[in-house]
Amino acid sequence: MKLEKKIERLTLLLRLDGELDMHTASMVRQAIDLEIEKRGIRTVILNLQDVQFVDSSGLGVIIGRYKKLLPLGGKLKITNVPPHIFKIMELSGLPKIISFYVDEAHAYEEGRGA
Amino acid sequence: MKLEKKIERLTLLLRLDGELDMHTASMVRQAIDLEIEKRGIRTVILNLQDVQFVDSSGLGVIIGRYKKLLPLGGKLKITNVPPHIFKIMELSGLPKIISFYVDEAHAYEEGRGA
Amino acid sequence: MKTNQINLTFSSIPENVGITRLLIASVGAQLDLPLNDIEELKVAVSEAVSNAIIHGYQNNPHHIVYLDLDISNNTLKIIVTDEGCGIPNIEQAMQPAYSTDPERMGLGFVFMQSFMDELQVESTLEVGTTVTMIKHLKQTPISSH
Amino acid sequence: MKTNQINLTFSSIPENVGITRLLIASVGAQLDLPLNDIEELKVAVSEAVSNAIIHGYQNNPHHIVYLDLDISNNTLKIIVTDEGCGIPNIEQAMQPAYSTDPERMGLGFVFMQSFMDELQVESTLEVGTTVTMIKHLKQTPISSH
Ligand SMILES: Nc1ncnc2c1ncn2[C@@H]1O[C@H](COP(=O)(O)OP(=O)(O)O)[C@@H](O)[C@H]1O
Ligand SMILES: Nc1ncnc2c1ncn2[C@@H]1O[C@H](COP(=O)(O)OP(=O)(O)O)[C@@H](O)[C@H]1O
Repeated sequence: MKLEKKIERLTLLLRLDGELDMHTASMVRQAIDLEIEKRGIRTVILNLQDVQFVDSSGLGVIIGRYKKLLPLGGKLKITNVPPHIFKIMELSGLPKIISFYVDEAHAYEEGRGA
Repeated sequence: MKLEKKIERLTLLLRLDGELDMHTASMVRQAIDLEIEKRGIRTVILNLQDVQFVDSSGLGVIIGRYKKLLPLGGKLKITNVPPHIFKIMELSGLPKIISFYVDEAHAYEEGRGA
Repeated sequence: MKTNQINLTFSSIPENVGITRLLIASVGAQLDLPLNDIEELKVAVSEAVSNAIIHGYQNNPHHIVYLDLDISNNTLKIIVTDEGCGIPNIEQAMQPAYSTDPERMGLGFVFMQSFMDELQVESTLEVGTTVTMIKHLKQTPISSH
Repeated sequence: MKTNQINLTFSSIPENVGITRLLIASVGAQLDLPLNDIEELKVAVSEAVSNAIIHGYQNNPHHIVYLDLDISNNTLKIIVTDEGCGIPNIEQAMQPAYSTDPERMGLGFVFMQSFMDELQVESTLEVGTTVTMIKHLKQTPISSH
């Protein structure tokens, strides 16, 4: 799993590349939680374009970050989800609570003007 | 292992795609021997561009076709060898007895004008 | 259809979960399964193996997990075994969204159930857990490759 | 360095040789080995496993081959075992270009020797053959990934 981070004011953009399972999920959790706690990040955008696999451990870390940001008034956004990854996300009910965007620009856009 | 065959007069061009080991070597052997025996093919050109792996079973099938063609006055030519495949071929001494060409055009060229 | 038997035993470390997916994916490819089926098998195996490490062995890396793949009679049987703590109440454990770990989603068994044709869980406290998953394979004409 | 232990046992069918390469390649990736080293490990494993099937079991698909991978003390140990016919004269068998099969090149042991740091062959007629190959790993600083 490779992580590419971009920080712009209180927004963290994280591009994930690889397989999101119990092994890599803990890397992702640590990377995000560090930014939330140390830098006061309040919006996290996850670009999943290069994620080849996700299981319930991977979904768990996504939901977990959502739940962590919620009481802080923050937001988690997901972009560029490959179709076969979206399918398993649907099974978990995740799209009902987390916002999906076609690309990073749309994820940045929403909420900025508001 | 995928095989793509092209026959032009007494020349068989075979493009290999995949891993050349004991399993796939027997497919390649059968494919070539059939053409030699049924159609009287005398020149075999092997394009190895998309071969990702070769071991001694794979080298064995190449040498074996060379030895089969030799007494028939035929020829085996190899084109487009990826560097890491060439390395293991060198260890086996194969390049000392079989002719290598950068591409298919050069393999067709040689011997045609002569 | 060819019969095949593959058994993998491995240290209970997170790095090895990816290896079990590679294994099931290449067995799926051997069986000429559609890509979508292979993706689903990968998830099912990943869930069962992760459970063995996380729950069965409580993330202790010094144990052994067993993955047995058995192909015969147009059936792919996948068995994941740990010699860990066991499950006190299997019926409860298999409920959607039930998890003993607040950080987890309780979807492992849900995914195994959705992606496989049969799922069977046997467990004995302090002895371990065996998850058996079956996928029925379509009868295929003998192919030459 | 992490220790890890992976054992694969599998039916003696040619289709499974590719799976053993996948396995050693992903272990090599776990160990952060350079791509070239991984390619060499794949060849060494492929040779030993092919020999077990072709020579040990004379291509009979109803037997079992054992591949054991052991990573500890900065050493990768690969052990391939068959319970086949055995080798009457190991020294002769290991000679370059020696083969009991006229269709083969007699390069299997040569490649194992070239690509591994240590190679050891034990064999008993009618009992089977065990090939042990060792690769010394460079001491690496503990990395966080
Ligand atoms: N191999 C196992 N050993 C012990 N307990 C297990 C095992 N597998 C599952 N369990 C129990 O069943 C519960 C539900 O499992 P699962 O549906 O996979 O969800 P999750 O892994 O998210 O908790 C787990 O929380 C755990 O308590
Ligand atoms: N596992 C084995 N069981 C029985 N005989 C073996 C085994 N491995 C190797 N041999 C013998 O050793 C010889 C040399 O092996 P090798 O160098 O790999 O060349 P090749 O496989 O091309 O014959 C083989 O021809 C065979 O007679």
